[in-house]
Amino acid sequence: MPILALTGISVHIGSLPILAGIDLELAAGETIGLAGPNGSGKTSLLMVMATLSRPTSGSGVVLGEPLDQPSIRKVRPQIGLSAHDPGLYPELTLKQNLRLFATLIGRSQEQADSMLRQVGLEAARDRRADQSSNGMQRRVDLARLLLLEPMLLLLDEAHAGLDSHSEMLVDELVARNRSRGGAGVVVSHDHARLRERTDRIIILDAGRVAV
Amino acid sequence: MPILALTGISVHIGSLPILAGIDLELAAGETIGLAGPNGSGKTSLLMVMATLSRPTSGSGVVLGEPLDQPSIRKVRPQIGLSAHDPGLYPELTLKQNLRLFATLIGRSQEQADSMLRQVGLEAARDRRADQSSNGMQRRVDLARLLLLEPMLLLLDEAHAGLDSHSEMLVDELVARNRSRGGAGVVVSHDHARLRERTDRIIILDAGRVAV
Amino acid sequence: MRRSILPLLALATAGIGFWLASTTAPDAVQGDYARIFHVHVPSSWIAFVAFGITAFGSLMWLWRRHQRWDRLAAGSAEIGVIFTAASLLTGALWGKPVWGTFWDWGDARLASTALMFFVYLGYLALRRATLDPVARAKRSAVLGMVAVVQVPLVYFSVNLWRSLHQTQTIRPDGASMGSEMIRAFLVNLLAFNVVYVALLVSRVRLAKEWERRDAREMATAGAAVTAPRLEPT
Amino acid sequence: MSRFWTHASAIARRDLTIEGRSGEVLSVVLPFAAVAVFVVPLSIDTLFVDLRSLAFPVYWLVSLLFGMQVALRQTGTETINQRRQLALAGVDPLSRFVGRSLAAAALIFSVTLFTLPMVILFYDPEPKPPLAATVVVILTFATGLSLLSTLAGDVTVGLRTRSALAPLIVAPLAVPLIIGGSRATEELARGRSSLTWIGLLIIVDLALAMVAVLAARPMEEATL
Amino acid sequence: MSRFWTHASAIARRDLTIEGRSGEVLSVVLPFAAVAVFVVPLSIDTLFVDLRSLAFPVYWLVSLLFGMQVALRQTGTETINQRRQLALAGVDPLSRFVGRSLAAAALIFSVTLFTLPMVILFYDPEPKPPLAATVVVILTFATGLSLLSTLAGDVTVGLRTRSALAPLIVAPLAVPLIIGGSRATEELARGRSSLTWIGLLIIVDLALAMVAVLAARPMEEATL
Ligand code: HEM
Ligand SMILES: Nc1ncnc2c1ncn2[C@@H]1O[C@H](COP(=O)(O)OP(=O)(O)OP(=O)(O)O)[C@@H](O)[C@H]1O
Ligand SMILES: Nc1ncnc2c1ncn2[C@@H]1O[C@H](COP(=O)(O)OP(=O)(O)OP(=O)(O)O)[C@@H](O)[C@H]1O
Ligand SMILES: [Mg+2]
Ligand SMILES: [Mg+2]
Repeated sequence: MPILALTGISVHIGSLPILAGIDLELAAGETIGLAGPNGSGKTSLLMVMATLSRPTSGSGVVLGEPLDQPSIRKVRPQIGLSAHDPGLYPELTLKQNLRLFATLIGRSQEQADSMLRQVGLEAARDRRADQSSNGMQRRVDLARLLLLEPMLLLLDEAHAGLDSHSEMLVDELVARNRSRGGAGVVVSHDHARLRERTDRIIILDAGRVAV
Repeated sequence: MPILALTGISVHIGSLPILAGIDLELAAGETIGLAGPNGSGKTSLLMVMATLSRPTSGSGVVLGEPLDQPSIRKVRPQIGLSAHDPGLYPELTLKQNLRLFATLIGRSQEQADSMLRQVGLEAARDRRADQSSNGMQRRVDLARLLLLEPMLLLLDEAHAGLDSHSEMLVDELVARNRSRGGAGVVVSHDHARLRERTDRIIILDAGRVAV
Repeated sequence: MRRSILPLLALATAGIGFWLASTTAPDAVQGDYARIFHVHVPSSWIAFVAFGITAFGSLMWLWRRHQRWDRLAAGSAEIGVIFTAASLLTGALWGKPVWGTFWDWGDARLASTALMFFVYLGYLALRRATLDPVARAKRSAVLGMVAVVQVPLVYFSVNLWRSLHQTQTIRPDGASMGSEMIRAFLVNLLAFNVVYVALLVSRVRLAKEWERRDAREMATAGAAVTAPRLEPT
Repeated sequence: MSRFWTHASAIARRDLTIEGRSGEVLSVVLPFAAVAVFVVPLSIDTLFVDLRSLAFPVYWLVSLLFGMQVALRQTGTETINQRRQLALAGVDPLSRFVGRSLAAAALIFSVTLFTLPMVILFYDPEPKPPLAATVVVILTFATGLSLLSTLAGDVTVGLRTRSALAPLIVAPLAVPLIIGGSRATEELARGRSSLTWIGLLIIVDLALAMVAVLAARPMEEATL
Repeated sequence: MSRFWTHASAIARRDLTIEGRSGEVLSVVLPFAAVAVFVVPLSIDTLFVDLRSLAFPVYWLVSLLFGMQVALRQTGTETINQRRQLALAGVDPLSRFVGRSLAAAALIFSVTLFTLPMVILFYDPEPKPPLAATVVVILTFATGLSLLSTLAGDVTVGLRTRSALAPLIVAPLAVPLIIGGSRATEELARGRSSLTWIGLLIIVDLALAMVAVLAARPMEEATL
């Protein structure tokens, strides 16, 4: 059974169609790249896959649950999403942010602290999120996904803002996910990188699959 | 006379040193690359160059005016900055956003509309900024800089989020600036690109110039 | 042609109602002021009906998730606000000659009416603030539900307070009405109901047409973004 | 402890930690509530109106206003991305709601409790209601207001007009709370039983809790 | 038109366009002000306090409250990046301030003007002050409040606790405005001259304008 299967998915916001008739299947262990011009609907499609945005028409199954049923809630803890904005709490320190998340997903505080060390933020752990640089916040976001070990990994331009050392965190995240048998979707404008690191590439254009 | 000269610039936030003793000179027509690990102070340094953040110690001259004098205000209209967040008004449309900026810097409404067309947003001009994708907002930001034609161009990871077609906007912006005799600073984590497109590269590390 | 039957019917009954209301003999005590009765009471009645329908639409939406229920709830709330305003306005205008004041804080019904008015203004403001129709339907259905539970409590608490206090309450209670007046009133009540239904039907139809127009095959959002092409300076 | 309560308490702790760091309630809302208590007499001609008779009305109005401000405070507001991450972490919307309401109730309770001595000091109402019973009234009031405000805050999450829209939704619906609170203290001050009014407050609390249980899930769906 | 006024009017137009799009004042703050006028009598026992005597105090307090809310509304708030871009565009801080105050004054004036008939209708003060003079009082009050709130908003720009901190700064400074306004309408209602109080309001307006002229530049530097 595929981890994710979308058939004829359309999303409208008000009068405006954002996605039109997307068909897509994602098998266990498969990682695909998602590219396309600005405004073509990559982020919007990722939101549908993350079960956070309900399609206007079409049907989908994610991790065995149909998208339009309330039971979809059950699979959410197995979905890992890195969005444009990591959504940290500005007043909390980096450590507090990661520990809160660890508590919610049932990991220990020690695991959280160790992960923060692994992404290279040990010395900055007591800095508030709003006093951390853009790249530092992105690293916390990656630490969160490394802790979570999801079955469906969704990365929206996760490379952006990371320095050359921490870019490998993203690659490692994808590799681990693959070996765990999870599926992955990597959104990026860097075609060369996608070709290298993903199994196949899907190009969106104006809300439709172009390739 | 150099367009920008910094000597012994330090910036502290509270008791935390963010930048420590930065020396830097930028001649007319010169474009430098600024790189370094996350949290090393690239964005903070750019804010000093943009005259928006006042150094705790050290001195600087930007476009002929000393940083610590009130007269620094006069040179601001010649400085173009692309920050992480483009700072558009969410409720205004893309056209209204660019037109407002054009009015403020003394360009005509027609020039604004034409520039919006040139960055490929003609058909999306009546979309609100908060209903536009990340890359679309970044394009408006670049359109703003293309309109402005500054003498000092500061780009903070301006490539991020742009699709392969519109990355050339950044390159073109830098090229035009160079031929106009302006100076440029390009912050990026992509060393290869910096080597190709800038005259020299400065690496920051922990608030100091490493190379 | 069937579309115009309901509005015509509404117009006709309203016309007859108005004619009857203006030609019945003036009230023995209040004179011509009593004629406000024929607008005031039906307006108040429709206000309640309209908000009842909004609550019903909200609950049905939450259960069935069909946009039809959201259109019903929204249309009815808009019309309800108008009739509530009419009730407040005519009540206040009537109060001046009858009670000597526009407003009497001693009556629970007045305060509750005004608060209900505000609750539904808030409801409409929430709708206006939300752009996406589905998100709008969800949010307003939840608020509609909160309102259904809370508005009766508002009435109940205001009433409890005032009745326990035995204030100088002047409750609106009409003098005995003549049969002619009752007949005029019943016609007006009917007219208001028909007008309400006609407005609601056309409002819902309009909303549906808007949505249909929106659903027409049109270029996707992304088509509006093209590759940049800089002109030489 | 079940997963439900682990999550609820983690959320409540999050809100209180953020409050501890930003100090919005402590250093900003509280002093402003004090200012409000102060400004009222300045706009009233005390020759014609007896301040004492205004003590409790002012107290309850200030409590409503600032209680609302506490529950809807900027620093306690979740962004849409934060909510999405919570949903993906598998947090039950109801458990999230419980956590948030608990934190809000604790803060509202402290604000209203803090304002009480100020009003008593400046307005000197006579006779004064008994303390213990008054605290019970304040507690039921704070519970209701926190439930109502958290509901309104959730319905308006992510809207830019939220800071004005949420109070508009809360204020008219809070009327039973205001009436319950002000009548209760008045009866208490006159030495009579205020059970009717405390009963009203409890009924309102229960009704709101019921709505929350029913609405939490659809509401989350609405605001992701 | 000089550059200064081009900028000021562009800024004012920006604020009013955003307001037109978000409808925050029109569809949210106005009804909320109306609710406030309404909730007061429900917390007061009208047997013991004469509502008529409270009409103008309530009016001025509500005007203060919602005027502040208008000036500090979320959608009229500039983010730090927006301010930076304005500064780099060469907008003189004073011209920015003038533009923002003008837009705020227009909105505050409509809120206060809108609240007046509501108070008159529901509280029925007797005798009523003459209309023309009252409008003058409201106008000077709105001007002062918009200057004050724009100042406060600028001082606290970028702080997350802003929404609560700004009122804290405004409220004490607004005391002379409140006193001026409420005394003026009171004297007017009694058929006496209110020139002293209108004079007070004008002096406050001028003082605030002077502060703005002096503070605009240093304030901008402090908040970039
Ligand atoms: C939706 C709520 C309301 C309902 C259902 C309602 C209903 C009625 C009814 C049935 C009457 C006829 C007299 C009677 O048979 O009792 C009446 C009279 C009246 N109503 Fe209302 N009304 C409402 C709201 C208001 C409001 C908000 C006001 C004032 C602003 C108002 C002012 C009056 C006045 C002045 C009378 C005439 C009283 C008299 O003849 O002594 N009513 N109302
Ligand atoms: N307001 C602040 N208070 C305290 N420290 C801050 C503040 N802003 C930034 N810092 C610290 O200053 C350092 C430099 O931040 P800056 O944003 O300049 O880094 P950067 O080089 O741009 O990093 P990135 O590549 O991640 O964008 C970081 O370590 C950050 O934690
Ligand atoms: N809330 C909204 N209302 C209306 N249109 C929207 C909304 N959000 C997004 N859109 C439109 O949907 C389209 C797709 O947006 P999306 O963010 O998915 O693009 P994207 O492919 O991620 O682009 P980018 O590469 O710039 O990030 C865009 O054209 C955008 O204008
Ligand atoms: Mg995107
Ligand atoms: Mg940076």
